[in-house]
Amino acid sequence: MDINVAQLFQTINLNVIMPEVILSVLGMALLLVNVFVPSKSKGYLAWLSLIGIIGAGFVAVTGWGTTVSSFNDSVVQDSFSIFFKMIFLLAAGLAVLISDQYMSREDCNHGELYPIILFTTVGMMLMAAATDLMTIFLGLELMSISLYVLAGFNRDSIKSNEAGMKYFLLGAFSTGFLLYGMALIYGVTGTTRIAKIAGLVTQVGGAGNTMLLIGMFLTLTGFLFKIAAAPFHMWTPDVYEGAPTPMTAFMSAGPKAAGFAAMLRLLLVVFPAMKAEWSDLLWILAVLTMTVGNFTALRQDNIKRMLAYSSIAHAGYCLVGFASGTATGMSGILFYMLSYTFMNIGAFAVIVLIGKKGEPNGTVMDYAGLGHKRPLLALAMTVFMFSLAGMPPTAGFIGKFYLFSGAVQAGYIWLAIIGVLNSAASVYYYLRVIVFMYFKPGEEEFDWFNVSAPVALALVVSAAGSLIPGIIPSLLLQFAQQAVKLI
Amino acid sequence: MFDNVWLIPLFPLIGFLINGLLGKKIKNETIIGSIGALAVFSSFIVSVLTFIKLIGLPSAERSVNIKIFTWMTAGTFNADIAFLIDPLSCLMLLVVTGIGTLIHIYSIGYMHGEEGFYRFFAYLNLFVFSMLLLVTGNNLLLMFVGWEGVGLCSYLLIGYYFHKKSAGDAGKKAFVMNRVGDFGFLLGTFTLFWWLGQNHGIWTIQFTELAKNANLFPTGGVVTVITLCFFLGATGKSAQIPLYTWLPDAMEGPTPVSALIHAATMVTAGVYMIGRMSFLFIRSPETMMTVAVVGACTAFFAATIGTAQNDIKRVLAYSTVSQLGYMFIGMGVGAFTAGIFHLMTHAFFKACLFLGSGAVIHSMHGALHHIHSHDDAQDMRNMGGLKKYMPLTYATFLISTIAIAGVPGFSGFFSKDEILWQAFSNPLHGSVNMLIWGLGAAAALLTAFYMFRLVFMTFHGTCRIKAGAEKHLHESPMVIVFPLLVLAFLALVGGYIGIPKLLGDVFGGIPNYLEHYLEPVFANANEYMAAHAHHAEHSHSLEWGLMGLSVVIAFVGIAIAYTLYMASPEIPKKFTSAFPALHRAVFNKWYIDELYDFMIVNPCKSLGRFLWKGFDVLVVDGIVNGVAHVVMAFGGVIRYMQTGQIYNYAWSMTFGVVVIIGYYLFK
Amino acid sequence: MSNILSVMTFLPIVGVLLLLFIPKGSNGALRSVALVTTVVTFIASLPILTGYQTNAEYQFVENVPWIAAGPFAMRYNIGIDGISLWLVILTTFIMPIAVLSTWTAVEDKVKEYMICLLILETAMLGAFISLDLFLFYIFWELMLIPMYFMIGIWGGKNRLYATVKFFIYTLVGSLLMLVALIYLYFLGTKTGITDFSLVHFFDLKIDPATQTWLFAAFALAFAVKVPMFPVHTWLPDAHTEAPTAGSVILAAIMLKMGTYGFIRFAMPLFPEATHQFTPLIATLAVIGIIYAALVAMVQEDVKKLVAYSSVAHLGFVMLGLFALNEQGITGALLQNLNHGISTGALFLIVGFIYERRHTRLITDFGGLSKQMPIFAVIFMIVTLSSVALPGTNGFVGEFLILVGGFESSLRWWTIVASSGVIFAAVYMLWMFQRVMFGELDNPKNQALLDLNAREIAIMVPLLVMIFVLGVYPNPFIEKMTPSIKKVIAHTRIEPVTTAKVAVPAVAPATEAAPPADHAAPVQPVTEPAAEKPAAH
Amino acid sequence: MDISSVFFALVTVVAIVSALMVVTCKNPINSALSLVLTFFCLATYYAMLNAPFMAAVQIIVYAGAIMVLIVFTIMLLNIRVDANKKSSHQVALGSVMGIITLLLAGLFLTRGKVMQPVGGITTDMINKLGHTELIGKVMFTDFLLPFEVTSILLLVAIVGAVILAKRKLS
Amino acid sequence: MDNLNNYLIVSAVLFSIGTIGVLTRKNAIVMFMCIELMLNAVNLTFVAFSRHLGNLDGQIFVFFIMTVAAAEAAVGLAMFIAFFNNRESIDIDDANLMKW
Repeated sequence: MDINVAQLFQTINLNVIMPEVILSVLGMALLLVNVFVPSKSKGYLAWLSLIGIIGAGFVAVTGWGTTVSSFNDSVVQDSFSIFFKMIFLLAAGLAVLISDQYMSREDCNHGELYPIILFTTVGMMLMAAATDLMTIFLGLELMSISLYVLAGFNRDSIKSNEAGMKYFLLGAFSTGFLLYGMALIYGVTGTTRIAKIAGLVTQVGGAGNTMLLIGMFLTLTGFLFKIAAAPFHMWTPDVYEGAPTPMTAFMSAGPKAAGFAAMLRLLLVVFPAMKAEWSDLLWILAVLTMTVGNFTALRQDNIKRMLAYSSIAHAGYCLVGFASGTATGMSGILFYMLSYTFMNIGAFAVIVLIGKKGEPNGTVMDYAGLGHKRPLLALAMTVFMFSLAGMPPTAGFIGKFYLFSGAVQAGYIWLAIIGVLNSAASVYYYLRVIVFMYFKPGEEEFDWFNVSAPVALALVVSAAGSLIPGIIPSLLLQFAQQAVKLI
Repeated sequence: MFDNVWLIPLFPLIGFLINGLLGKKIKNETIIGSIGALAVFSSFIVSVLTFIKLIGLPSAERSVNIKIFTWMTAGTFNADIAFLIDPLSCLMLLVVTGIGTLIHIYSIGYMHGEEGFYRFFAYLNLFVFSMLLLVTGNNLLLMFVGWEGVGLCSYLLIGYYFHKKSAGDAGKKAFVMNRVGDFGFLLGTFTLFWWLGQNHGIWTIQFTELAKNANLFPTGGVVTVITLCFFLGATGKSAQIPLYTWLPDAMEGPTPVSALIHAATMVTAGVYMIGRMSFLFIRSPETMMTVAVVGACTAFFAATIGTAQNDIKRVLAYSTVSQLGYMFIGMGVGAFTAGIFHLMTHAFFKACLFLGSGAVIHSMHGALHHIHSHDDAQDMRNMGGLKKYMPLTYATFLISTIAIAGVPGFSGFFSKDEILWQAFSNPLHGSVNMLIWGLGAAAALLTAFYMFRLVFMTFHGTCRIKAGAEKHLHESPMVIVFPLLVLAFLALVGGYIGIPKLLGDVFGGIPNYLEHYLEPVFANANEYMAAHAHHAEHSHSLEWGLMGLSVVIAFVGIAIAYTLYMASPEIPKKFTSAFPALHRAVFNKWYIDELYDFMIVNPCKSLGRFLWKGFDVLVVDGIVNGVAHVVMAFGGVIRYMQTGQIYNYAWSMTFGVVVIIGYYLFK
Repeated sequence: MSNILSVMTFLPIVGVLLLLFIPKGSNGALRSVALVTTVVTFIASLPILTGYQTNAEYQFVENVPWIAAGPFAMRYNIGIDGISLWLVILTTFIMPIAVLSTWTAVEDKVKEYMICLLILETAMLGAFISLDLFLFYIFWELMLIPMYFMIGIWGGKNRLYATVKFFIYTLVGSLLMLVALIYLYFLGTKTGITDFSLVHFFDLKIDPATQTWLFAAFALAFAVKVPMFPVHTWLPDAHTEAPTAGSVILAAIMLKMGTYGFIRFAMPLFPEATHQFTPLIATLAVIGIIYAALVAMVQEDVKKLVAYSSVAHLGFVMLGLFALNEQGITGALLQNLNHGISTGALFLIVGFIYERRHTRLITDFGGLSKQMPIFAVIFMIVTLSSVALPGTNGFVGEFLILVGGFESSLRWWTIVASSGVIFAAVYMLWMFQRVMFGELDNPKNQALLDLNAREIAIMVPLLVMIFVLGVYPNPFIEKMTPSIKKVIAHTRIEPVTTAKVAVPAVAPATEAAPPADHAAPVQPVTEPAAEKPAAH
Repeated sequence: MDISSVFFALVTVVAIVSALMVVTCKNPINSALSLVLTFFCLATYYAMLNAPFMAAVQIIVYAGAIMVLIVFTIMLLNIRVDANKKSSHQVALGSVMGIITLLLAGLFLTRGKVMQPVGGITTDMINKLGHTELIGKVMFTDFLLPFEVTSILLLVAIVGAVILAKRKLS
Repeated sequence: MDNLNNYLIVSAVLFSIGTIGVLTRKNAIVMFMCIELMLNAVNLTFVAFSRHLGNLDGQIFVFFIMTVAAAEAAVGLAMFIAFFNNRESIDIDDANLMKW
């Protein structure tokens, strides 16, 4: 039972986790750079991170179309993981771009922010790429712990503290369930490698094996918590509201996608045999999530909180596609998470710009008159809002189209109908922002804020990303299809 | 052969376009008036030529369709812009363009100095155009175009003095009431078109085609439905019960309008239409009886109102309604020729009467204006003794009055007597004939009475106009008097083209020209009647007796009028005070307008208001907004689940886990 | 030019790009560019009219792949036939008028306004020419956005309520249609349909129960847009608050989307359901006619009155469509155009006086004829066209609708609907009388100016069209006829009903054949009466 | 009933009682100390399960490191008792939910079917080769990646703790 | 099997007690300790399974869970300190700025 080192190294293909390695190394380097470069402004760290993120992206893309596993099957590089890695990198890149202006304004411009964002990204990427319960768990925890820090990053802000604390306690609590679930799965199958588990599921009785079934559901709850599905969603509004805005943006896009990535892999690879069971559950949760998210968002004045509820609702839409269990719906999730990253971070970028120190002006009413004073900014916000609302010709529409199509294809007509009705209700609160921006005069003298270059870049990218895939979605959709097909 | 027929409606249309578009620029009244009159006169010339051509044909071929272009065609439905020239339409052409020309000429004088002079002539030309379409259209739809067109012009011309609210109201009333009739017309058209096509595969609305296939129609049944619908149309246009109330109000329009539209031409469209569709009407005994009874009732009813009116034009208006009733009696008893005959003679004498009254009003108005009096120039109580100021007007007016009263030798006598005789003797309605005849005769008595009351109050007796004004009264200019003379002449002699056979035989076999002339038009109807109705033989003596009775009735009416308004003028006042309620009721037109307001207009408005405020806003929109409110309220409630307390959140998570696990454990 | 349709449709977007480069303040330039764009678009649409071959085929077709992913394939598939031809022309015809109509009324944010108008034009044209269901849906939804802004930014006092109501109301309907659309597509994939092109779906045999649901979803979306009673309540609000151009476009073109949707999609795709729903829709249409007329009668606001009159008019159109015979559908399509012209003109007219007096209350007016004779004449003509006086356009359409309705199974409905002609006269003329006739007693009205050259220039084309369509509609009808025949053919229920097939299907196929043959001669009995062949 | 069963029962009683004390003690310090006791019980279980290395790590990491950190924090913040009154409905609802969880857990645990032993790790092997070595081999072959990830995880935790707990510099 | 089940039941009991603690306590640190208790229960499950299956993967998992628990403790306690610095309390009732 000696360890054959040569043999061990044969199992290791670093290329598979090269993007993660790049980001980790970069993160550590930036920690050092931050200490040794005596610059008050931390903007350069943002640019450095961005370069790393783009680099990681390029490295990641090269593996498209292939399926290579490494580390004794504990991690894999396939189109599915690459697609999600792109989403995470995108979210991280955009978050990095909009952070500096916000953090400088809020006086918590600590250079550690960027490494932590990068480590979070590493965690998310591992979640998407992991083929071992343990790797999934560690990826999840790496992501979560970093996010706890990011949520409470503005330590002088009571709201930020509160957000961090709530996120931490509830996150850790949900981890308990997740682990219990994993323990049960392990107990029934005797392994943590999901490929092996998958092979054993029917052998141990499939859905008839209660312990396995419950293990699956408990594991699922852990991910449902991350994607903010009802009734595991309650942390979302508070944390989103309290966390620093760029981090909220990041949190709303990245971890949600990561949660879906892990869930997709778990349910599609490991438990396809129990589709009847999980599909039923997700059906109900989708309805619940959409409804709770949308209906509560209707009554929100605080725009961050409103977007938090809206993000719950969007998780619900994705669950619609998930519940369908069809390739259409699944690819819809991938596409939707990508476009959601664009449009939601875009919207938060606008919030970053509008906000003042301490965010005393976080309500929808504070957007009154924006359409006349900053037409371009308002136009961008309009694009994001319409995209979130799912109006053609935005990416949001195509995404929803595929999600609901999946449901229809699987015969869940009512689910699709509830989905579209929810979507119609959601239009009200997205339109409300537009109403204030364009149809109401601004009350006071308008403060001219500057739009820093990184934020402007983020806005342009987000707007383009919300709009262009709405008009020519074919390519992205095909990528999403391939990604889903390959797992 | 009749290639130039399209010119007939074209001239007035051109006149309308010139006056309507450029009239404001032209400004010169003479030119505008001339254009208007010339347009109609040109039509008249062409009409005469057409008429001559037509009677040159053998009587069997006197029905010519001239297609101009295809108007619309969709599926089985096809309608052309095409004209039908036959004896009936030709007769109407002559009447319309002839009288039209005269009235245009008259209007040049009458409307002198009015604001919007050009507008008046434009409308008048447009009216003539529409009327010509109505009478020459070879299919129901084109007829309907004219039908609505004349209604529009009537609306426009009644509302000519649009700044007067009453004028606007009257115009609207006329249009809406006509629309009610049009509704019937449309339904009739639809049913006719559908039934024939459905059952016999003949999809047509063309008159000649329909007439050709008349024998396919059954007696009664669907034909009753169709014809009653058409008759509803006719009551609207021709002001019969129950849709007659607009006509008296229509007197708000300038007098030439009353003469042309509301006496001579438009209002007779209903009669004309029944004549056109005689082959169909005759096949429904029920409808025929309805037509006759409604006509008789209207004749009598309107006449009663006419006896108590003081406005000179209103008297004439009710008289018109009453006379139209006669025409409908004629149609309803199968005496189509007689009906058309009365239409024609009535056009002559009633146009003359209206124009005469117009001359009087014109004169009165001028006189009152001179002394800055605001007395009503149309109120007969302000008149009296005008004959010495306006002798020519008086003469023509008198001739026409005698004609309408039914004094033998004048045109009205022939036509009216023919109708009454047919009402009495026709084979269609059995014992109801007596009722129809009785009402007709009573109406004749009242007609003679109120018409002579009118003459006596206006032209005879003492002059009651405000002191100082009488010296400004004067005879009208030639441009006004000339049409009067022509029309009076026609009223005098017009009856001789339709001398009843009985009289004609006495005078050496003078034929009934009109009956001969119109024979092909009504051939189908007459054949049918001959075949299906049992003809009772009536002796000549009975006919003579009734004719004599008519004459007696006419003279009795005149005598009563003379007694009451010349010999002992205090009797009417006594009568009024003896039966105040009756007088008030008659004076207020039996409160029919009020009844309509109460029964239809107000409920409609209330219903509309209720539907708007009560239903649309409250219920329909209420549901919509209610859903929104419920959603919002729901959102407002469930947001409080979000307490901000971590243990609640944790509890909710645990709850979720427990429910999920529990569900799958106990499933 | 083979891609003339695309050129026409996206010309306004070119205009938008131009507008973006014009500085904000220069209103004159902005307006001119917008006007020129719309005029050029109109000119670009003329070759379509002249090049149109009178047959039932789709013409000027452009069909290129657009999206292809997963089970779906959407194509950029556009083309026109007799049904959409005139609506396209109507759109390009109305747009310059709409631009001109608010030449002076909109002083604020002209650039944004014109951009909205032009985007709207593209969206509307796109919806009319789409032959791909998905593409249609995109354009259909896209229309909402600029209109939402137009009402919301340049609208009246209560604009927020109106515009949000308009948006969500129409969205709810169309989203359900989206679900139905997807469902339909998946039904199609079972029989080998591989993309959203409309033509594929005509041959789809869908069982009646499914058709019922699909039709209901489609019909709801279209009925909201039409709008039919009882989902009409957004219309009065939207119309009242919208700026003139918005009202004109809304009435003249956007409402047509609803009826267009019915005839293009709902009816031919779901023939059985169409027959099944005919009584219901006809009932709602007739209720709409009478109800809207009664409500219109008592309105105090001219614009609201006109809005309700739209509901009544569109009721006629719906009745005509569901007569399901050539006369009815021809009439309905014609009435579509007529309503576009007449009601568009009415809204322009209301706009004129609103611009002068800043009120639309009927009681604020009276006797305007004296002060504004030209206006009075134009108003009169348009009013008469709206009450369907023969000789004007309104009559031809309405008459054909009623004839068609009478010939079809909807006879009794048609009889009731015919009474609408009375009500129309009542409310329109009463309104006209109160506004234009009577004493000119309000001192504010005594200083009113008559229409200026621009305003007359706007109205003249509409007036011309009122008479052209009224007097010589046949060229218009002729171009539509083949397509209408085709739609009717699609709408016709197959002679062998599914129930009949179901029984022998159990038996061997050889035995099943004779009953099917026997069933054919029985068919005319079940067929609606109107479809009997004409005798001549 | 053999001696191991008695011992198991004894440990179980201690573990559950101390766990209950964690939940019920008013003073956080008492809770913390009870928790330490629970950890010891768990270590005992691990030892009974033939996992001596895990028992050691349990003591060192949990009882040693984590609990010290917690106690340190409690002392640092000088927290004595729950300042606010407990709301009884919270306790009731929480307890009910916890008990239901327990019941359900009992159900699914007893109903489940566990794989028969699949691995080759037997008591003999552990005794022969040593638990630590076995663990080490598996960890550095099959679970090398997770192991590496923990390094980043800990780094983040350190950096995060520093960032969060640092007092404002000004 | 008996043996395994005993351990599993014990761990389930401990897990439930932990859950009850999280749901009933208001002191954030105590809540965190209860979460630790839950994690330990899971650990016990893992080890019991591992032992039963004769497979060390479960114990490796426990090892990582411990690491994560340590990391969480570090971050969590730092968070509590930050919160305490601002609010002078560690009671979660005081974490109620954001709600509804």
